[in-house]
Amino acid sequence: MRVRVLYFGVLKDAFGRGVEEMELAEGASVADLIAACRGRYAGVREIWDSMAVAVNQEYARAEMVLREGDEVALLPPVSGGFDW
Amino acid sequence: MRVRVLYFGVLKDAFGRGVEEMELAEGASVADLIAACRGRYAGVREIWDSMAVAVNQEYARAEMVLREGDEVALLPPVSGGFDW
Amino acid sequence: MRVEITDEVIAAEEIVAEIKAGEDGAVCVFDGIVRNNTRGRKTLYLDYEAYREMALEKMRGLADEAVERFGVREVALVHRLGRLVVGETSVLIVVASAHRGAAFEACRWLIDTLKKTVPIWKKEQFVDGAIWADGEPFPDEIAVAGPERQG
Amino acid sequence: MRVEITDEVIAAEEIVAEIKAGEDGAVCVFDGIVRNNTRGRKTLYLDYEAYREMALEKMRGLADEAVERFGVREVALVHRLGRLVVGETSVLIVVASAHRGAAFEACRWLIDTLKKTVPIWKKEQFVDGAIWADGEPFPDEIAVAGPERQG
Repeated sequence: MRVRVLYFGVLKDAFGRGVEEMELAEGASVADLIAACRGRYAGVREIWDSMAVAVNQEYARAEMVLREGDEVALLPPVSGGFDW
Repeated sequence: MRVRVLYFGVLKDAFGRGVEEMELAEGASVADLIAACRGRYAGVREIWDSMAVAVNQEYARAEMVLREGDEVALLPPVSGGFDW
Repeated sequence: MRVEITDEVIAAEEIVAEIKAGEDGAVCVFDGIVRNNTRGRKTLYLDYEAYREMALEKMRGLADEAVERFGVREVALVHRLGRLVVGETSVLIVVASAHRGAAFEACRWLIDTLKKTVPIWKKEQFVDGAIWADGEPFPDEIAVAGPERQG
Repeated sequence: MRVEITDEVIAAEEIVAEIKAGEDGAVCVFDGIVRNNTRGRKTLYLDYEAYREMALEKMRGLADEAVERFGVREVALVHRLGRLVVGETSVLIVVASAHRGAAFEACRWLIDTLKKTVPIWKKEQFVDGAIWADGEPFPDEIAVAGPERQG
């Protein structure tokens, strides 16, 4: 199945793009998608450990199973809770 | 001795004036002055029980002894802590 | 530090604009305005009066203390006196700080403490009469118990 | 309820003026502005970006929840995106209420929750380089632990 993946913030810079189509096995979960992306980007581990994922614009758990056509956004921590 | 007494808020209305000179015995305290004023105004007791007094523009305790020429202000509770 | 008691309309935009500086990341503003009712009774206007010199001195002290206690950079504290109609600002507090936590806490502390300790009173004019607004009791360290409570 | 994501300068005075109504006694405003430094490093400008549709939807949800949780009358919540220079407002929150306690609490809750849960990021341009600002970790109910933490 195909899903549409959106990257934001530091991930967008890392991947050099904001959006791409990805082919995943049927029954793939959010965790599977993260694992696939993670394999392609040797960035700092902390980002992957503290990110959130939105599926169709709602925050989703790692175990959520994806479906054809889903919009999956990989979200680094949002802007600066301890900054101001 | 003479002191200058200022009335504010509900007390100003009650006494029909904002300021007057008062003659007090030497050694009179803030409490003595309140007792004298209270005798002249049969208003609601709660005001007298919850007011503050400033002597020369500083909050003063009941036992403070007054001196010739002091400016003594009788202050009802200030405006509406639970109002907004 | 801008601490004022005024008989004029409070120029909120000007005060807020003036206070901001490059090192600030957060500005918290409290705008106390005349409400159209008190406990359901329709308000026409309010008359504010103060023990003016003492009130100004106390407000200066609060502004200094806010900077010291909360580590905020700058504070403005302006109270208006006289007759105010519904919708008008009676008190404006502006706090500028690098961080938002301190700005909120200082702003809240300033209005709470002002309303308990600064000698300003308001008389509410309703359609059917006028009363001096019930104040919150003074804090213990300020209140002078009446003679009957001392015995 | 005025909830917006905008690419233009935020018209703070207009938003504050517009929100006030006769039944309000208190207005609390939070103005988040671009600071000239982060931990001592001089900032030139910030670039804000968002997952725009989701961010707007989340902000609408927060505004509704603030009214319900704190019983305030009205809320405005506006975030700007794009390039902002020092001193400009990135986020403006205005809460109007009959009483000040609720106004302060709702305003504080809105900015704290917005900064943890609304998908908006900022890239800081310093004189000597640029970084995506470290964000606060997502709350547990939102964070997706990476695969390595799940085993």
